[in-house]
Amino acid sequence: MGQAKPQISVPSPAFRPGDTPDFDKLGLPRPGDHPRPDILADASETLPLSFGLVGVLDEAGKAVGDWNPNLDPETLRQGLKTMVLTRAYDDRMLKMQRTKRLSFYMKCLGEEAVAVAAAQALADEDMIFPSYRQQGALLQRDADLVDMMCHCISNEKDNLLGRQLPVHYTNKDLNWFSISGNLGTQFPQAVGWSMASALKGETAIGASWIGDGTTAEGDFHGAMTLASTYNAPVVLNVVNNQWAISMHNSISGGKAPSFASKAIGYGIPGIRVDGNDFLAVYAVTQWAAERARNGGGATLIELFTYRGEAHSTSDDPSKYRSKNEYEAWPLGDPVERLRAHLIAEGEWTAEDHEAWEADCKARVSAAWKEAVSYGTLEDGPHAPVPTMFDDVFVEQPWHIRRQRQELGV
Amino acid sequence: MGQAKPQISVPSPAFRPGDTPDFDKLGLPRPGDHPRPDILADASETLPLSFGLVGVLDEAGKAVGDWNPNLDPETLRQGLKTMVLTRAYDDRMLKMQRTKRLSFYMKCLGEEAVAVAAAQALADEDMIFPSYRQQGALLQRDADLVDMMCHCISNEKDNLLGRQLPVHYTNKDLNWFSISGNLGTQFPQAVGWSMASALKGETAIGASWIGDGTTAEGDFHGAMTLASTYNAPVVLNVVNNQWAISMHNSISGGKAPSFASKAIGYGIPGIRVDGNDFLAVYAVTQWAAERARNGGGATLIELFTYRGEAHSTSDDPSKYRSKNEYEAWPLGDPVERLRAHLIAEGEWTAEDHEAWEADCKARVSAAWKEAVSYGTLEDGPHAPVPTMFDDVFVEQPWHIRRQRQELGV
Amino acid sequence: MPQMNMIQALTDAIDLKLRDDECVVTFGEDVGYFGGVFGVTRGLQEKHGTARVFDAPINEAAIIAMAMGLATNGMRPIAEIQFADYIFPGFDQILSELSRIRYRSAGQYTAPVTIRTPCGGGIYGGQTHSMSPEAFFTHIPGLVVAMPSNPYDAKGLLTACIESDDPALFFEPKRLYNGAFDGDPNKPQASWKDHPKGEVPQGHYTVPIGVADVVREGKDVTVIAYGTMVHVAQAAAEREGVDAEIIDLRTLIPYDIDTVARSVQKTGRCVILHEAPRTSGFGAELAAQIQEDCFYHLEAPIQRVTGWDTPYPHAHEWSYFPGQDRVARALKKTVEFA
Amino acid sequence: MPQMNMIQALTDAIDLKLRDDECVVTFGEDVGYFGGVFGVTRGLQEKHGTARVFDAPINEAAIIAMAMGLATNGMRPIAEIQFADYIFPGFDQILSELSRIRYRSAGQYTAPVTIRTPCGGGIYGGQTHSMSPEAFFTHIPGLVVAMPSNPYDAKGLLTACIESDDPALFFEPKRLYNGAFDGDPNKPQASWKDHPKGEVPQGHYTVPIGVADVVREGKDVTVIAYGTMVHVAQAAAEREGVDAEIIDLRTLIPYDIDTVARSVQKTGRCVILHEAPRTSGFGAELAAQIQEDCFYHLEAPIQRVTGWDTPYPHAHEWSYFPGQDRVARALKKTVEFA
Ligand SMILES: Cc1ncc(C[n+]2csc(CCOP(=O)(O)OP(=O)(O)O)c2C)c(N)n1
Ligand SMILES: Cc1ncc(C[n+]2csc(CCOP(=O)(O)OP(=O)(O)O)c2C)c(N)n1
Ligand SMILES: [Mg+2]
Ligand SMILES: [Mg+2]
Repeated sequence: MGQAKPQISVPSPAFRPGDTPDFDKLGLPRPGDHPRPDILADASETLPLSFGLVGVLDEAGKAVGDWNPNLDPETLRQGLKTMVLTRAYDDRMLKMQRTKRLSFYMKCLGEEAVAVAAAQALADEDMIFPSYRQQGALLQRDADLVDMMCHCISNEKDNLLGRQLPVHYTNKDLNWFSISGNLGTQFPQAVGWSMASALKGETAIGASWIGDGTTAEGDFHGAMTLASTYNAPVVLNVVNNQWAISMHNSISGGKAPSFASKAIGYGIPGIRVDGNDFLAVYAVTQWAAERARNGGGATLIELFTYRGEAHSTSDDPSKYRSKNEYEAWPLGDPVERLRAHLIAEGEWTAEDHEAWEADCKARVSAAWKEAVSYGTLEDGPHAPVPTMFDDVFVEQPWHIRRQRQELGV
Repeated sequence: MGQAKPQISVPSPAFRPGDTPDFDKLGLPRPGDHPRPDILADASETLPLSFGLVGVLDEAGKAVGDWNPNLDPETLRQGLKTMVLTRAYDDRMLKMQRTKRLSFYMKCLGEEAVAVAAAQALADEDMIFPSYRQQGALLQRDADLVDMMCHCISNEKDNLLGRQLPVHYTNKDLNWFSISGNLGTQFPQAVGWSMASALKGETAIGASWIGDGTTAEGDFHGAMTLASTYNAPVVLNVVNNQWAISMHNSISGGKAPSFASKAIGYGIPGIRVDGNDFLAVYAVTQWAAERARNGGGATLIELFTYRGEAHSTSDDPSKYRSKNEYEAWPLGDPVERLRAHLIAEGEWTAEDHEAWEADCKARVSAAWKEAVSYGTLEDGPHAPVPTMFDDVFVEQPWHIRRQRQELGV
Repeated sequence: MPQMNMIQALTDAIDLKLRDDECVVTFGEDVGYFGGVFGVTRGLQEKHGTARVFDAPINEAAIIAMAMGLATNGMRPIAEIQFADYIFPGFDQILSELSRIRYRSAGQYTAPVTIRTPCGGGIYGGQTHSMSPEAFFTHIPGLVVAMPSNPYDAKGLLTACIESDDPALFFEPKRLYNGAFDGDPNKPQASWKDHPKGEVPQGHYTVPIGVADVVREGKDVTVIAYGTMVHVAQAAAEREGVDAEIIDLRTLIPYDIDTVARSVQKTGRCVILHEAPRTSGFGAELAAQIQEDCFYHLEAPIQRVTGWDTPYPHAHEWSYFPGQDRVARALKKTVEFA
Repeated sequence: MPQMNMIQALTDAIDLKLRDDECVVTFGEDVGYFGGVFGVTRGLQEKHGTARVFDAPINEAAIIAMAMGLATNGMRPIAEIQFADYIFPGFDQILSELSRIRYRSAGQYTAPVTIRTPCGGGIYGGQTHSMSPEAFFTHIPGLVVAMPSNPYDAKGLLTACIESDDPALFFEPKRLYNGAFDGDPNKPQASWKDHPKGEVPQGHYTVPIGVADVVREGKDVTVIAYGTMVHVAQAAAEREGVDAEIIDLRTLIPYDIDTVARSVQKTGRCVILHEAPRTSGFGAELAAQIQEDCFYHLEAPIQRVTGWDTPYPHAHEWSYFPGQDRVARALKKTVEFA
C-alpha cells in the first residue's frame, strides 16, 4: 500500500475553444431501438431506457419504433408552429436586450422541443414548474406575447408589478408556476403540489424541469426521495443541454452513465430521450403523464439536447466552448427535424414554413410595439411605487407601512 | 383520463406493536453467491451487488465464497473481542444513564460488526467520519475507556471541555473526526478530506458512516456527487439498521430496491453487504479501501443490519415496532455469528468467550470508577467555566471577552 | 376549564384544525405513527388517517418544499421540524421560496404553511438540541414569527398561525412543554396543572398574531421577553422586588410596537431578554427600534440579557442560560442607573 | 503604484496566495476554466493548474462541506459562492459545521475556510442577484464577516481572511467591482482608475481584520457604513454639506467598537447605513451596542437608513436602494435633532 496513490481528477469537456468538435464518441443508440414498457411497468424495466436514448424520428425523417406516438398531422403542425414562434420571440427579445430595452434575457435555442412537445403531451390542468428555459411551454399554452413582453420590460402592465427579473414568468391562469431564480427549488415543490392534487382526488399532475447542472443540488435528491416515498403523480424532467453556464455536464454528472439513471436508486422509472426529437419527447412525456395519472407515481426523464446559444445575455460561450459545437451536434435541430418529417409526410411545405416564420416575426414585432407602448424598464411607467410594499404579507404590518411612509409614497 | 386517479401512498413497515415479525419475505440471497470483482472494475460491474447481499459466513458458521477475506484467527479473535467490549461498554453506559449519571446515551447493539470490522479493514491513518453509532470503531482503535467515559459525563477530564452531548466523541490522535449532532453533514466533509489527502500525495483515505434515514438528506447527494465528480478516495457507508428513530427505512428509502443501488446513478460502485457478518463487512470494506487507495475512487456500501435497541435513551421502541423483531432478525447477531465461526474453526471456546466477557465487564467497571473520580456532569468538577468562551475564534474578540467579564469569570 | 400542558394544548390545536378544515395536513420526522419525539402529534394519525398525518423523509428542505407545494395547491400544511437546530437544511426553501412566493408572483400563488419547531435550552441538549434561532427568521421579509410562553397562548397562537394566509414560523420552547420554568434548575420540574395559563378552553379560539401580553404591570422598568424568558423575568422581578412591567411579546414579526413603546415611554427603562446569542439577536432589533421611538423617555441604556456568542454548551448549560441572577442584576443596574 | 479595479485586486490576492501557499486551493461554480461569472479567478486555472483552481458541482452545501473537509486536512480553501443570494443551500454547513468545528472539537480540528461571494444591489439583478445577507452570518458565533468598499481594502482584507485560521465570510459588493458607486444611477459608471483606493500595491499586504477605516473626519454626526454604502455616505455628506465623520466598518465580525464608540462619543449623533432590509439587519446590532456604550453622549436617536423589509425588486431598484436622498435626509434630521 506504500506505493499506492489515491488520485483525484477534475472532469473536463472533450472540446474547448479552438478544438473542432467531433461527437462520434457519444455512441448514441439508433432511434426505434427501445421497446415501450407498459405505463404501469415496474421501474426496473426502464433500466435500459435510463442508459439508452429513446428516439422516434430516424435520419430520413420517418417516425419509427414502439415509441412512435402516431400523432395526427395537425397536432404536429401546431407543435412545429409553436417552436418557430418561440424562436422568433427569443430572437426579438435578445435583440431588444442588446439595445438595453431588457436588463437580461435567456434563449432556449435548440431546446424548443423539450418544452413544446411536453406541454402538448400534458393536460392543460397539469401544473408546470419550469426553469427559466421553457418559454416554449408557455407559448404552447397560448400565453399572450404582449403580456410576456410586458413582464420582461417591467412596465405598468407587467403582471408581476416589476418585482421579478425578465423571463421569470408567473401565470396561474395557464397553470404555470412562479419561476424562481434559485436553481432546483421548484423540483420538490412540484412533488408537493402533485401530492395535493391526489389528496383532493383531482386528476391534475405536476411537471417540473431543471437543467443538468441543477441535478447536483440537494433539492433534486429531495424531490426524488419525496416522489419515491409518496408515489407522487409528477413528471420530473432533467434538460441535459450539456452545459451549465461554462461548466460541462460532467462537473455535475461526474461519472454518472446518464442523468436518467439516477432514478434507479429511487425505484422510479428513468428514461433518457432525444430532446431534439419532437415525437420522442411527446411520447415519453405522455407515457410518464399517463403513468402518474393512473397511480404509477413519478418518472424521471432526461432530455438529451444541446444549448444552442449563450447561457444568458451575461456570458460569452466562445470563452469556454468550441465555436461550432451546436452545428456539429449529432442530434440536429428540433425545428428542422420536425419540419423535415412533416414535409416528408406531405403535411407541410417549405413555403408553409417560410410563411409561418414571416407570420411569427410580424406577430412578435407587433406585440413588441404594443408592449413598449405600456412603458419600458428604463423610462417607465412601472407599477406604482407603493405596490413595492404590497404582498410581503397579506396585510401590510406596521413596520412596512412605516417604511412606505418613510419613502413618502 | 376522466376516471383515472393519481394516488399517493405513505409506506408503512410490515410489523407494528402487536404483530409477530416474520422476515421470510425479505428473500435474501445466500452467502457466497456473489463474485468479487477486481478492485478497479468498472462501477457497472457492481450492479448485481448493489441489489444483492454480500455474505461470507454460512448457516453452519463456515466462511464461503469469493468474498472470504481469509483472515488469520488472531485478527478475527481480536475483532470479536472488540465487539464484546463494545457491548459491555454500551451496557454499562446505558445503566449509568438510567441512574442519571449521563444526560443521554446511544447503543449500537446488533451493529457492532459494521464499525469494528470496517475499522479493522481500514488503515490507522484513514480518517473516520462517523455517525453517533460507531463507537465500536473507536474501541477498535484502542481508544481509552476512561477518556470516552469522561467525555460522556462531561467532567474535568472531558477532552471536549463539556461542550458536547455524550457520545459525540472527537479524537484526532486516533484519526477520528468530530461527531456532529446534525445528520449527514460529515458525508460530504469526508469527501473533501479525502481529496486533500490525494492532493497532498498521501495514502490516507476517508471513510464515513450515516444511517438509512440520513440518506434522505441533501448532504448524501452532495457527497455522492462530489465523490463521483472528483474521483475522491473515500469509503461511504450507509448503515441500514431498518429504522430511523420510529420511522421504518421505507420512509427515507421509498421504493428504492436498496440503498446501495443509489450508487448506480453516480457511476460509483454500490455494494450491499450483510452487516451482521463480520467477515463480509471486513471483505467489502477492504475492497473499497484498496480501490480508493489505488485511484479507483469512492464506493458506496450499504450495511444491512438491525438496530437492536432503542434509538437512544430518549425513545421507547415498543411504541412503534413489534417486540421481538430483533430476535426474529434473519441475519442473526454479529457477535454470536463470529463466535460460532471461531469455535467451529477451533480457534475459540465458550470458556474463552465467557472469560473475555467477564474481563470486559471488569475493565468497564474499573474504567467507570476512575472516570467518575474526575467528576460527573451533575456534581462536577467540569472544565473551568471560562473555557466556555474559548475556541469560538482563535483569539477571543472583544465582544466575547466582554461577555465573559459580564459572567464574572 | 381543562388543564393542559403545552404539548397537550398544541395537540388539541392541531386536532381541531384537522377536524374542521380538510385542507389541513401535518407531517414531519416521526410525526406519523409515533406522534413526534415530543408527542405533539400523538394519536392524530390514528384519528385522522395517514393521508392527513404522516412521517416524512429526513430532509428538512424537502419537508418545507413539500409543504409549500401542497400549500400552493390549496392545502394548509403544518410541517414539524424535529428540533429548531435542524431547520437549516431547509433555510433556503424558507428564505428564497416560502417567504417570497406571494410577493414574486404578485399574489397569484400563496403558501399558508405553518412550520412548528421546538427551540431553546434548559434540557442539557447541547449545541444541537438547544438553539433559539428566531432572529434569523425575523430578518426574512414575509414570515410571521411567533413563540408562546404557556399552554393557553400555545393553542391560540398556533391556531392563528395555521389560519393565517402568511407563512409562519412557530417556535415551541421545549423547556416549557411540561411545565413553567423560571430559570432555576435546582427546583423540581414545575407542572402546568395549577398554573392559570395551564387552563386551556375546549374548542376553537385564537390568540391574535402581533399582539403582546403584559404579564406584569410595573412602573420602574420594562422587560421584554418571549418564550421561557418570560418566566425567568417574572421570577427575577419578584426576587429583586423590582417594580417591572413584563411584556410577553408572543409574536416577533410583526411585533406589538404600540404596547412596547407605550410601556417604555412610561417606565423610561428597558431590559430585553432572549436565550439566543446576543450579537444580531432579536434583542438588537428591539433595542434599535425602541431607542428610536422612545429616545426622549429613555433614562438608562437598554440592556440585553441573552445567551452568549458561543455555541450552546452541554456541561455549562447554567452558565450559558440567561438565568435569574443575570436578569436580576440587569434589572437592578437599569433601575438604579442615573 | 498599479491601478486595479476590485476584480483585479481580488484576483491578485488569490493569485499571490496560490503562489506562496501550496495549501491554498479555490473552487466554485464556473470558477475553473471560465474564471468565474465576474472573472475574479480568470486566468488562475491556466496558471496554477486544475488541482488548485477548479469548477464545482452546483450544490452550495457540498461546496462548503468540501471546503471544510479540505481545511480539516491541512488545506486553506477559498470557496466562491456565485451570488450571495445562493449561499443558503449551504447555510447549514456554515452554521452547524464550519463555524463550530473548532469549538466542538476543543481545537482538535480547525477549518480555515474563506467563502467569497458577490453581494448587494444596483445592477438590476432583481430579488435573486441583489441580496445583502451579511446579518445572518453575524448571528453565527465563530465566523469572521468582512466586506470591503474599494480595491485596496479588497486585496488586503481578502488576504487577511485567507490567512486567518478562523472561517471567514467575505462579501464583495458587486456594484463596486468596476468602479466606485455613489448611489446615483444617472451618473456614468465610474472607474477605479483615478480613485486613490484604486491604487493597489504589488505583492503581499493585509488589511487587518477588525479594524475600521475613518474615511472622512467630521464633528456633527457619525455615519457607519460598509461596502457600497460608504460611497453613498460620502456623496450625501458632501451634497448636504454635513460635517459627518464616516466610518467604513470593513469587518462586521468582530467589528471595531473602539473606533465606532470614540466617534459617536465625539459627535453625539449616529446614522447607520446598509443595503439589507432593516429588521434584524446588522444596523440593529450596531444601534443596540452604541446606545449602550454611548448613552450619555447621544443627543439624537440613532437612525438606520437601509433597504426595505421586502424582497429586492427589479423595476423599483432605485426606490429600494438606500440612495443619496434618503441618506441626506437622515443626516439632516439627525444633525438638526434637538
Ligand atoms: C442555487 C443557485 N446556485 C447558483 C445559481 C447561478 N446559476 C444560474 S443558472 C446556472 C447554471 C444552470 O445550469 P443547468 O442546470 O444545466 O441549466 P441550463 O442553464 O443549462 O438550462 C447557475 C450556476 C442559481 N441561480 N441558483
Ligand atoms: C439534520 C437533522 N435532522 C434531524 C435530526 C434528528 N434525528 C437524530 S437521529 C435521527 C434518525 C436517524 O436515523 P438513521 O439515519 O437511520 O440513523 P440510526 O439512528 O438508525 O443509526 C433523527 C431524525 C438530526 N439529528 N439532524
Ligand atoms: Mg444545462
Ligand atoms: Mg437507521
